[in-house]
Amino acid sequence: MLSLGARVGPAIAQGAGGTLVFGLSANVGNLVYGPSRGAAQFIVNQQIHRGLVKFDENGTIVPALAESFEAVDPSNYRFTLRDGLSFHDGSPIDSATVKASLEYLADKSTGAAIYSALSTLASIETPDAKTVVVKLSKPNASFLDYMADPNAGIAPAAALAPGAANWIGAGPFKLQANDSGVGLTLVKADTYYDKDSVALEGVRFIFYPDSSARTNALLAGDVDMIDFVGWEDFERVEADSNLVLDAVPGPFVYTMFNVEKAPFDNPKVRQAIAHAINRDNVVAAAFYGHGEPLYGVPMSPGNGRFDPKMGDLWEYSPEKARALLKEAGVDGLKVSLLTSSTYSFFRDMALSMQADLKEVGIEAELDAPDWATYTASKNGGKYDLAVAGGAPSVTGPVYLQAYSIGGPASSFGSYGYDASEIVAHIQAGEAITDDAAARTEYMKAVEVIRDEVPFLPVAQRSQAFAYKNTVKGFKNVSGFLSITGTGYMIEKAKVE
Amino acid sequence: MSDAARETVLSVRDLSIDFLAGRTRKSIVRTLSFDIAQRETLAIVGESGSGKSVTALSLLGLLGPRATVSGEIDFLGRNLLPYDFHHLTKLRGNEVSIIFQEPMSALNPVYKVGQQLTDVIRNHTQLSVDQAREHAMELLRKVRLPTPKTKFAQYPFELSGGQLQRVMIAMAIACRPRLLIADEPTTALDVTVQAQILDLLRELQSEMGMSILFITHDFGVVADIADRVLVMRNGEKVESGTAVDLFTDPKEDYTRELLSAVPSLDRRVGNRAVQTGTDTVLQFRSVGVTFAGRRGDGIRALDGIDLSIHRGEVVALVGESGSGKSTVGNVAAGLVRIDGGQVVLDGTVRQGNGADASRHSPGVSMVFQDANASLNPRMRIGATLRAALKWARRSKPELETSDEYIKRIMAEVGLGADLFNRFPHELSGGQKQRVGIARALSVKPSLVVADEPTSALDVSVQKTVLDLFGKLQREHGFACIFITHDLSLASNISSRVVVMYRGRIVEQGPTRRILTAPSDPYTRALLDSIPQPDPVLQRARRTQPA
Amino acid sequence: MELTTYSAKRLAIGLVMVVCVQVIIFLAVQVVPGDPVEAMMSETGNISPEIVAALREQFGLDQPLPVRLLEHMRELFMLDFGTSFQYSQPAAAIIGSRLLVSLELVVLSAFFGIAAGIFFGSWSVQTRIGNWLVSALGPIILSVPGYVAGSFFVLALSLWLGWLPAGGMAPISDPVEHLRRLVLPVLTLSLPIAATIAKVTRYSILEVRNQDWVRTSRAYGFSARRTFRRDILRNALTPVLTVSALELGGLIGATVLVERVFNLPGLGSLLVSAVSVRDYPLIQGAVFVISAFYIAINIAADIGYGFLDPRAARR
Amino acid sequence: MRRYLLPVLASAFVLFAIVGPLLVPHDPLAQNIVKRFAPLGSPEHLLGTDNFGRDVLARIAAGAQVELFTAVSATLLAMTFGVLIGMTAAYSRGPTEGVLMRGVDVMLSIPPLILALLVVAALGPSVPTLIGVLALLFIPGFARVAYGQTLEVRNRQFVEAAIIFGAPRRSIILGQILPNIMAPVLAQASLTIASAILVGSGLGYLGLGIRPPAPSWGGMVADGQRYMSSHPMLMIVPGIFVVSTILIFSALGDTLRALWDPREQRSR
Repeated sequence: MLSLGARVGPAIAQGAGGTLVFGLSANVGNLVYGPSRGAAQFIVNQQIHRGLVKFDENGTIVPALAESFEAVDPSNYRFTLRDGLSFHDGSPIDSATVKASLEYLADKSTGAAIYSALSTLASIETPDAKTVVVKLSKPNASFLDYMADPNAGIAPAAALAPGAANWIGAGPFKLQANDSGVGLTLVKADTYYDKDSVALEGVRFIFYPDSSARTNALLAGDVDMIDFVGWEDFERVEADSNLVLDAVPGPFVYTMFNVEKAPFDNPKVRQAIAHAINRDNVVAAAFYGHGEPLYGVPMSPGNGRFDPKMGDLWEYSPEKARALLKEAGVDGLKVSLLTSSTYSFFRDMALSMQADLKEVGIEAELDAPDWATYTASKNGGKYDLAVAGGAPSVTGPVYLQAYSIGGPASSFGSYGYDASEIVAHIQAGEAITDDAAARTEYMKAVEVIRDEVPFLPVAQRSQAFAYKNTVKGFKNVSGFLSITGTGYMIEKAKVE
Repeated sequence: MSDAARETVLSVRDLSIDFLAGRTRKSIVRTLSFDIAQRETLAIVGESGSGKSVTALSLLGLLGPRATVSGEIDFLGRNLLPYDFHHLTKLRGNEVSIIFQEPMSALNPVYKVGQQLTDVIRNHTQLSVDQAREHAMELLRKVRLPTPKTKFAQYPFELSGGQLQRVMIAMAIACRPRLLIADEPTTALDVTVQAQILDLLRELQSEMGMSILFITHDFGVVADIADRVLVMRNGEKVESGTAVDLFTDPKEDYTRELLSAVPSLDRRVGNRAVQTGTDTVLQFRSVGVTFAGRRGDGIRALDGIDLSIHRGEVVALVGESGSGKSTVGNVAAGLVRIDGGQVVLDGTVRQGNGADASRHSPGVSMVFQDANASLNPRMRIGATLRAALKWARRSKPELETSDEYIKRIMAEVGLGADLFNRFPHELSGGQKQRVGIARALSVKPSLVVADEPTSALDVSVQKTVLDLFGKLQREHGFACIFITHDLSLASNISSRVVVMYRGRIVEQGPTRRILTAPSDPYTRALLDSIPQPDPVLQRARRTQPA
Repeated sequence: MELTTYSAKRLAIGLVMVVCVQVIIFLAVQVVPGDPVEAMMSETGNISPEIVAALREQFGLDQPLPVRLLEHMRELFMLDFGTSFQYSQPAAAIIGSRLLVSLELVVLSAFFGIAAGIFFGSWSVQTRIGNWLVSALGPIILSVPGYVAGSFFVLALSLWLGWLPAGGMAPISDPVEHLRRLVLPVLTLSLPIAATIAKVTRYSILEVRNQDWVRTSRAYGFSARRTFRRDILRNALTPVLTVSALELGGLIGATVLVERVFNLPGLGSLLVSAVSVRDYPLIQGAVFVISAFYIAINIAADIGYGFLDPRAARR
Repeated sequence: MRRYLLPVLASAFVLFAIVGPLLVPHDPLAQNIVKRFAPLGSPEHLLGTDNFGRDVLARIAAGAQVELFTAVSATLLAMTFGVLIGMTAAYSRGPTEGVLMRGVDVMLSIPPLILALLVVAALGPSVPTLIGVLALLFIPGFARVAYGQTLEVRNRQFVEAAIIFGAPRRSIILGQILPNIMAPVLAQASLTIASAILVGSGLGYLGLGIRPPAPSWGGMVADGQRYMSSHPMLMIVPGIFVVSTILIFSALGDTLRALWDPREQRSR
């Protein structure tokens, strides 16, 4: 239900919440408005910048700069801004500021990450200084999800140019020092609309690109919290009684097919693969056992638009796989399996799949170039089978659309797949306000996915934050939002 | 000269030296005894392997841990054996000094000359740095080093061999030693320089009253400098006596043999038929050669050389190092490119204007100074000879390449057929040079360039190789350019002598005329510098200024 | 004197070589498949082909290759490496901070490696234990790849014994911790250098020891110690210098494995990640720094050679 | 007899690389997730199993084959091209010499890592790619050795003798110079095999080695390192194999040099 937001929670008692020292999984360079630069940058963005709405700890959309919001219908959204909003430098934020930012993000030449959501933008009206009305040319039930995306913060005019630094925002913390390549120091911003509920005096980010170094830093007490705990380190963290491992099922890994050429142009062969992969082995080999096997499409918990049946589409059955292959008339199949040597879980997943495929008589030869060559091959359709990872930035089933539309139109979908049928069902679902009715419509799309297998979800990996038990009030948001939503939790944390 | 009352400086009794080679003990010197009196010069003569240098080094304990030295070494009443290295360190360079054969390698290349001299002085005296430097300058002047001030601040490689030997001598006399050991100090030097160094040593000896132990293989030098002589062979004494006695009346056959092998400057030559054919094999017409210098400037190695070699004639090319004599040979052999003039071989212009043929003439072959270096170490003797024949056959199809032919040629130079399958390193120096000669002959050349073919060999071997070469030359009748620094050698083999100096021909003519009536002052100086194996003659020459 | 002309000439050749390397790498990087925008964006967020095109234009990747090459050379001439795609920051700044880490590693490792090498090399010709150490242990050390040695050190000294931190870099503001974290990487890097230098020093000394001037020195009553220092070691150092330069030149490239093992934010790991997303400005900048370092080391070695061996200086 | 110890060890290693995979009763690629992380000395898996439950001994044996094949092929390639370049440069002199040797210098000043990264990125990790990369890395070394040796040998008198006796260019280069530069070249080759194993396994460690799942020792060390705290043997075992192999081949260099020396050869 696209409901009205209410003012959030009781105010946390003012007091010394300490400074949170955060070991961040990537080196964040300059913030630039619009384009996405990965999970670490999301977390930084969420401290400095703020959009109209945001996610809460349950993944629900709640008001942010907008005091309230209303979906007039799935193509018509009205936001009412809070009083006295301003950026860190004191410059005021009104409806014109919001309009300029959204229009900038709707310009494809800026490379904005949420461009796809705003590509259907029809108009933005600002009847008064506090009201923003966004009109879309097509219904989009997930529009608010996009507005809560870490890349959808409202930015001052100076940041609205490609490549311009974007360090001044409306978020809970402002930049105090940028120690390029080493870390960032943020302090609490008193311009923040909800500053009374922020307990932390500041956040210090230190970059630890290497996973075990990051864990070591936490174990050694150098940092209070780290993101993206390596799967092989889960036990080490758990063994330390002073530490909390906060793991949730997060993004998922899946398999893509090149449906432009034999044998994967045949849905039967794709189904056979769907039955052939031993997901438990993938989880064991690639994620050290820390993940959930997927036998259907991945669902974001707490989103009422999924039907549990969507998670149960194919069972593991080599016999069935062999039978399907026989039915499809393929025998002694030799295919290439594209993966990347840059990430060991990508390679290990492919290795595990290779053994499963061999079991059903398919000889898969690994193609494991570095990341850039991998993406080029993937986007260019230079593969038979490919391993891929997904972290949808919206929670509703609409995400399935991106993973179904084939390349080259979408970099997520199987190369050459025509997803018009699935898209039609999903779009129809998007236009329906009632969750139950929408579920039936989405289910139709999922049934097509079951039979056609445009992409094959394999496993949902555990996504973990880890922190000292002196850190309170933080929670890893479950599901896809672990990547895009958890950053909003830092302002609620405090260090005792 | 020899007063009976003179104090004995060094007395060696029953000196034996063994070397540890792998696990076996090799005896190098056996029960050698000799004395050196004050102001006396004792020369130890012998061929390589006779143990003469080892004897010299043993006196100062310089042989290293593999040598075992026994016997008695008495220096001014102090017995040096067994070595007390603490004591020796005080003795060395102080009371007993030594100079070596190769002054260039005997000095550390990375320190300036003056520095090294100063170091030696300070090592045995209490002088301050400044005083030591002053003393060093004094010494350099004393050994008559030209421009001592400049040389003081130069590195060894910036000085010539003669100059370095003067520095070495300055070092040796720095602490006024009682005994100076001179281990072949002039062997690496040109004759004119050798004469100067010997003069200097004699002068310093009379001034400072030291004794000299002189190690050499050259009987000319012995005759020039020694009061007494000790002849060694295979680590044992052959005979000893005063210089005059030994040269006039040698007691032992070996001594006689050695003396007869020494090529002496034979001014009565002419018994060698001057069978100068009329047709010219090789002609140089104002040939010039420039070598590229390191800094881009050229070094003029040959300048306007005019030279003709006729069929069957042996022409000796004589000069000191750097005179360009070897370059002439290399031009004739086609190894060096000329940049002026013309080279004509067997009627074909090989270099210069009108040259259209290859620089290499099939009619020229060569015998090299260093026989070892001239043989491919990875090829067996037979293969080396066969290869040369095969290459030569490309322009001389009539050449035979059969093993029989090769063995016949080998027999002709006195090599047994058993050497056919040997590698060069398994042959002696003389054998290797015979292989070189065999190779040169085998291709039936019209001209052989022999570049100091015997200078690396011992005198006795030198003589047999030279005799063989002369015999073969007469039999085969090839023309020959015989390059040598040794005028005595030239007088023995050539019919014509060409004297070179700094890239030019200063004088040429029939051997007898050059030796008896040289017209060029340089030729004369060269002739005067050659020490003759005759102490009486040498002494006489010394007293009358050249 | 001539040394200056010589140095100037070497410097000019060095510059030409740096430019050659830049051009080769520029062309090679472009020939290799993979697009920076796709590589960077594909991890997160849905990117449509339109966005990719827009960003390519922003980065100037839509220009034809020759134009970009010229532009790159123009920028390089002004010592500007451009802006990193990945970090939206000047590449020079990123490389600068990483270079410090690598340089620290290289300089410390070279210093300890060379010093230990010369010491053990000299020791080995004088005593039996030293001889055994260098001739038996040396080859073994040389046979252990850095990543094996490093991993083993982490395992033994950090995880089992807990003496030293397993890796990571501490800021220079905490010097004790900073140095503690450098101990293992520097040990890993300097061991093979020490082994190599010890071997070369040993051979060199053995050769020099047989030279005539050493005999001269003894013959003139210099003590064994004085002879060793003045006439053996001093002369033996020339080849040691050459090999040291080679080792030093190879070191900056070799740090990458050690950076990987010990999780150090050095230039090598920067280069690896830059290549994997085709961050061209960073790649070019890092290659520039590494090749210039290599060439500079060689020039310095040549000039140093002139000081050690006067004969070389006059050439 | 001690002189033959190393050749014997090296041959033993080669033998192991050839027949080892036949002797080990396991498929190096066969996964068995249930039996993962079997410890050292398990009855069925002598050296244990890795994170996929693959037999470590079988992987070591298969890896030996790969390491040896790549190292030897790369060395042969590098030797061929390096010697060709070095000898051509030294023999021809003039501008050819300058171009070739400066080219070698430029190659040396390209960071080896970037060379490997780019080639692997372009061609993908595989055995031929690895051989190519390693060969590229080692060509300059051979070129320099061959160049220096040729410069020295071409001025030796036996070469002059060959010129005087009218030897054709080809037989001077192949018959006179080549055999005489072979001793250092062979020593370099043996050292290069050792280095190739070292660098090759290093590339494997960085994931730039051969195409997975084929085992490489470096890759095994890298994988083992991830489980270092819980299963250290996964890293130590392949590490020991890498080290001992490199040790054998680098020491073999001296032996080879000695054997090539005619002074060591008996006359027939």
